Amino acid sequence: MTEKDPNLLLQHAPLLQQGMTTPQAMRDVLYALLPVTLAAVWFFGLGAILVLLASIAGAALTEWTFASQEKGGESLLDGTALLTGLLLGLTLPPGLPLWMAFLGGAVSIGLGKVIWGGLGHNLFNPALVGRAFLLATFPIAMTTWAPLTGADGFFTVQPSNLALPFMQSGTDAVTSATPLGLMKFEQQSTPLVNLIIGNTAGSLGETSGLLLIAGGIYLWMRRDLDWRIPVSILITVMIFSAILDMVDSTRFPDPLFSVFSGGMLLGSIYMATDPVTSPITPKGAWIFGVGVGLLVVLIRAFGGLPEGMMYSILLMNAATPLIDRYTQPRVFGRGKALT
Amino acid sequence: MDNLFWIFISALLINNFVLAYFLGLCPFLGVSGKLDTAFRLGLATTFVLLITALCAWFLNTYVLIYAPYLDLISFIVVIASTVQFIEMLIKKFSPTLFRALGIFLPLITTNCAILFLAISATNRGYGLAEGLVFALGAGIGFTLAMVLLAGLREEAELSDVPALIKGTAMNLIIAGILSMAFMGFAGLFSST
Amino acid sequence: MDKTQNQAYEEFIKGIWRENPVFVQVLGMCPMLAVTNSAINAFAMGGATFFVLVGSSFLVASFKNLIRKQVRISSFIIIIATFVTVADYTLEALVPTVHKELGAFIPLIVANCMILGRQEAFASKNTISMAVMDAIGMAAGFMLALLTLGSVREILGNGSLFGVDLFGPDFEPWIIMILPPGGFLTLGLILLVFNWFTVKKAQFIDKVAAAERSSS
Amino acid sequence: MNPLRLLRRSFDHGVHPAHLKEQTADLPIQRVPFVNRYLMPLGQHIGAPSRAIVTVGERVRRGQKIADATAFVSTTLHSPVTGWVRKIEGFRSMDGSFAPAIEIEADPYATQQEERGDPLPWQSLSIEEFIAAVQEAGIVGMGGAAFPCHVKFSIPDGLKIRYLLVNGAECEPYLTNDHRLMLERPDDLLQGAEIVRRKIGAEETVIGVEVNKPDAIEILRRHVKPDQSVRIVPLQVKYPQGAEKMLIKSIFDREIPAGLLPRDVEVNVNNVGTIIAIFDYFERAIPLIERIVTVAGPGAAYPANLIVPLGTPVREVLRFCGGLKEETREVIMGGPMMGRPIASLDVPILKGSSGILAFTEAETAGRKEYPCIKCGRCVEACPYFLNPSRLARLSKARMFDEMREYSLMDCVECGCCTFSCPSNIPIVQLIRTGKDDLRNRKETEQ
Amino acid sequence: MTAESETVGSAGPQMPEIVPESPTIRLVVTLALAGLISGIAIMGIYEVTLPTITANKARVLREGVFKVLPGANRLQKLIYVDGDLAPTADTRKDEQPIYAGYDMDGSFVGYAIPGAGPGFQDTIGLLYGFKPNTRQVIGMEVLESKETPGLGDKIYKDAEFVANFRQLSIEPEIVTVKKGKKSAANEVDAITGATISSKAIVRIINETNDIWLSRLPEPGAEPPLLEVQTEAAESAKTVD
Repeated sequence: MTEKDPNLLLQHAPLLQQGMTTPQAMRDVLYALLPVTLAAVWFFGLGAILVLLASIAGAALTEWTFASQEKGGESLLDGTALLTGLLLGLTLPPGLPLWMAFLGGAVSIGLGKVIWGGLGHNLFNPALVGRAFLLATFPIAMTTWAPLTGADGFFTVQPSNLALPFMQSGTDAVTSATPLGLMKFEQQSTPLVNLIIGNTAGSLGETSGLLLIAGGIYLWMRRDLDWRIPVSILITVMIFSAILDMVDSTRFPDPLFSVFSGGMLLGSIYMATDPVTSPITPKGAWIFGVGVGLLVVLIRAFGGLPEGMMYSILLMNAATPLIDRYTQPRVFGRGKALT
Repeated sequence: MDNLFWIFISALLINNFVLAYFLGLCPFLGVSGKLDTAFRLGLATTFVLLITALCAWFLNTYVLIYAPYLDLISFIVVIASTVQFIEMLIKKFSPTLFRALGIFLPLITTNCAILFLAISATNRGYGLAEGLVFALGAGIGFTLAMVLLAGLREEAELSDVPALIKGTAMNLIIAGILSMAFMGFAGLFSST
Repeated sequence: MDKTQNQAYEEFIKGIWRENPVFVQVLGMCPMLAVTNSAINAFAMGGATFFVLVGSSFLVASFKNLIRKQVRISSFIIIIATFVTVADYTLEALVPTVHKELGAFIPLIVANCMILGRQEAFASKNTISMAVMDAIGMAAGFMLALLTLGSVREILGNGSLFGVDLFGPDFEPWIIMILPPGGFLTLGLILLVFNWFTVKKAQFIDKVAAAERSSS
Repeated sequence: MNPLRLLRRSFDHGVHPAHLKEQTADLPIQRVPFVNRYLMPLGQHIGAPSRAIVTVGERVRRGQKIADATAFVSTTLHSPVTGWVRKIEGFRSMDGSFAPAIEIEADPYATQQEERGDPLPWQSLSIEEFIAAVQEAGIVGMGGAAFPCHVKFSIPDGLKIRYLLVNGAECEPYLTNDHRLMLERPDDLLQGAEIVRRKIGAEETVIGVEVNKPDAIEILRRHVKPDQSVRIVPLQVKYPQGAEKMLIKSIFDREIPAGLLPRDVEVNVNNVGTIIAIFDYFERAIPLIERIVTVAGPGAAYPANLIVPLGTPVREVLRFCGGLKEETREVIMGGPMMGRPIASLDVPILKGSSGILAFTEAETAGRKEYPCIKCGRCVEACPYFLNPSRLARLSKARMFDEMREYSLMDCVECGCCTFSCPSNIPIVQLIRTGKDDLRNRKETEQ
Repeated sequence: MTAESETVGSAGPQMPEIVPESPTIRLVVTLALAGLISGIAIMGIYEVTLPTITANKARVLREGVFKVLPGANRLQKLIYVDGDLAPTADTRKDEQPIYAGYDMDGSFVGYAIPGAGPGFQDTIGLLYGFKPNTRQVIGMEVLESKETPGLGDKIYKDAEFVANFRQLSIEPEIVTVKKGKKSAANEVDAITGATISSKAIVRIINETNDIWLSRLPEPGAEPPLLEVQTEAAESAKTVD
């Protein structure tokens, strides 16, 4: 018994809290992406590490320069800049010049986050802002896909990786086509097994369907992920691909191909679910997912580009404030309450 | 038919008036960023664009073949007076509609989107149907862009946007990112 | 006389910086963004706008007593449209390639609110010489903004300035800069820098004032 | 009715905090000894404060009325001890403000035996007399809100009550006072409910108990007499199951429209403690002079369930049960979710004080606040289907008018949002700021 | 825009409180005067610039036609009326014209046919030369396009791609193949990374062929060059 009164705090209730914190959730996403990252290095060699590091460096440096100084250097510690850099890196082609990856990371954080006021305030997914910027800025470099290096080529670094800043990659690299590119421009399908394992050409982190799904399940189990978004995206894509495939199976791929090819899984599990830029209401999450699914099929099937995941998510990001506004749940006891 | 469809899609998404041609930015930047206002402004603009397409077709077919040099002036005068006239009609017959849309009408007649529509419909040699579809696509695209931008702006109001960038700079950058997202529509339906 | 000159200089200089139509008043955005994918186009647009603005201001100021209040806007528009048509045909005859690039945006000068705004706010209320000075200042400010934007976009987007190659053939152009999003983003960032300057300048003035106060 | 609901017996949304009731659930209720000084604030219920009817120096008996109701929504106070009125003046209350209170010094030689009287002839009372009697007894809602009980029994013409709902959910973690009452006084509870049910003309008594109290459910079921029309309903364990609107939703699947009361859906809700107080008054003629308080929390040396005379200083209650541990940083009166922190241990136990909870560094350490990432956990937690994330952001931007559009005023401050927020944003406080602003503005406009 | 539109808007409500010294008639007169002066000014500049503009356009057209029809250095405009392809000097817009190219001797080289259609970004307008006796496209020139700089714009900047159209059989129809895979006379090597733009060019030519091939007279029966029609008189207005 203390006779002396403790100096009582007056912190408001509730004093209890559930365990999860925001930085922890961000770390979970990093853990979930770890296998995918390792797979990227396995498939594309050392160059993959360089590209990922460059984009992370660009993101972290920008965060440190602009955001951290005002807020006491702490915002770098919440891990979001690291996550943005990694996510961007995973969407880049293996042979991308490192300076472009760095620039992309900087734009992701600069245009995608800092100017909005930092974490939680941005309305577009920062990694995708960075990627959209890169794709619009360097369309050729961003659609030049270095081939798989294979097991014995671990130490390969694409010559194009090492282009001097602001300079073209110069030498004509060996390139290969992504499964989606093959489908769209040459009506060639890729075996589903390869898509699931990931030994196809493509962006660093998008090839291995299996690992992407595994990471998604981990996040779902940790309750870090709004499962409605990936589920609604994938179901929508499957349904519409199936319909198109029935109409003309030479031009339009089958549903499973659609789901496992390109950035579909990476985008729907790790990017569309970015809580900051997706609707907050459960109903909104469904609408968002269906919207992304419809747009991606529209762009892939009828657009000029083989892949549309990034644009679909960005477009639905733009619609998110509207979705949120019109899917506010009915407040308890209001509306049709009197039954 | 295909052609009409493509004209529509092109004006709606690929070459969106606001996001690809920078038309009608003044209302976007100047008029309040409120969603409701943006939507009604969009509807009113669509309406005026349709009237413009009609006027432009009429002028091109019956008047300007004799005096092509008067195109600019005649577009301005005819469109402005037609809209004025319709505004009066609306005011008289549907005060509700007038309250909802009417107040925007005088604002829109001097909008560059209107003039652009008339001029490019002329330059591209559009007929009546093509012109109307063009106007409809452009109008809906304009509304779409305005509504998306207004929603984003309202949301950005709640953000910690740094003081240096708040205001027009921020709005332009939002528009820039949206414009980047709309690049995904490039080539839509052109390969079919 | 000296005073008038000073005033004229004031009217001229304010348009370039303090009341810059683009950076400060945010007017005329449409041509500002649409034609600035190269410095040459920006220059042509700036020139055409200069011509129209100065010409209209001169005319409006000259006839300000004849123009009735009730129809002033219509009269202004007719005057402006006339100058625009003149500029349009002149450009088409003299520099057809530039004219083709600018396309419909030359006629759209009519819809540039800056021009009508100057007539309404200034030319119709001031003497001819003041009106012309004001118009020159504003048009110069507009031109300055156009050139800034056009140069930045051309240098990054094409590696050249006024068509002159700057960085050699290995330069990787930033294509987004000459696409629509690049216009929005560049102008947004330029405005940011402009704001930053304004704030810094204000801070500097405050500091100087404070120093003066403390020293006296 | 949704058939699934029969299985779940719950409302939508809400959160699942750890119960933390193990500390005290098995501890029988003990009586704290009398101390020498008691403080009875005049405004310890919702509504108009009472008016003192005793004078300084006057001797009062335990159970004697010392303050009268001043309005319909107001109630009486009774002396918790035999002794002398020492002061009637402003005392520092829980939140630090001054409020008038009656200080009573206990007579150290008095037995303090409660004067148990004869049962009141409640069967013959008219409804008006019944309501007046409840007000005379000073009975308020004992769950924490302290809303004068007789007001609830005044049913306007045209409305009929079909169900008397006894709230035994006790959804706040740590608290076990209702639980113990149900275990220790099941007959009194059932009889008290029978009195109320008969008087307000309800058809059936429904007692809702969360399933984490299986012994209470069992005992109540066993003690129901054949002539009592009672149904015991087990409820899913979920916070805030005990909020009356949630309880009605869980049991009857009816949503009370915003701005209306339980009576509008033919239900009257009373807390277990309230029913016991009614029983005590009508069967034993004891007005509301003491209540059951749970002392618990990581900072409490010896957690306990106690019968505490009203007005006992918190310090004395704590002293009885071993005091606070060294590491205590904060003391909360009420539950950990909605209770209020107290600034001093000298504040007294009030009619609405269901618990005294002591918390240590671990619970109170200032958590780092992160920006809202719009994860939506608060949206999925809010039992009123509000958008707490947005309300909090609007509040931060001081856009209070926009908050109204998002139904700010429908918030009951249950704390589910703050509980579930991974970014540690004090959402409830931000919402309170908004509410205060709107209320103040309304007042200044008038 | 707000500034002046508000004033435009307020001009309406202000109308009723007409200031006495300017009755409606004077307003109308003022406006009419302004309109008259402006009309005169515009007509003046139009008349002054018209010859230059016309000459510019004609020159552009001539250059285009001669580029897609190697060997040609004279042209005449043909329009299709009443099932017959006939020379015309008319500048009316109702009917899309094509151009016949002739060499120095006045003998027929081929047709230059304008076509347009959707590209990757916006409408692509082009002109291609067609030689009826060999059924071949012998040249192609993009007149108007907004294709992506550095990528889609290779349809006119990439000499290799343009060279595809120097000797391209149109039977059964032109098809695009992946770069380097060209193996038949009717195949075009697509531009890597700009497949859609490359395909758009081919599609526009195919679609234009569908319209025009049936309208062309038998090889050898082409309309002769009418000497009366001077090249300068060729208004290129229709090529816009």
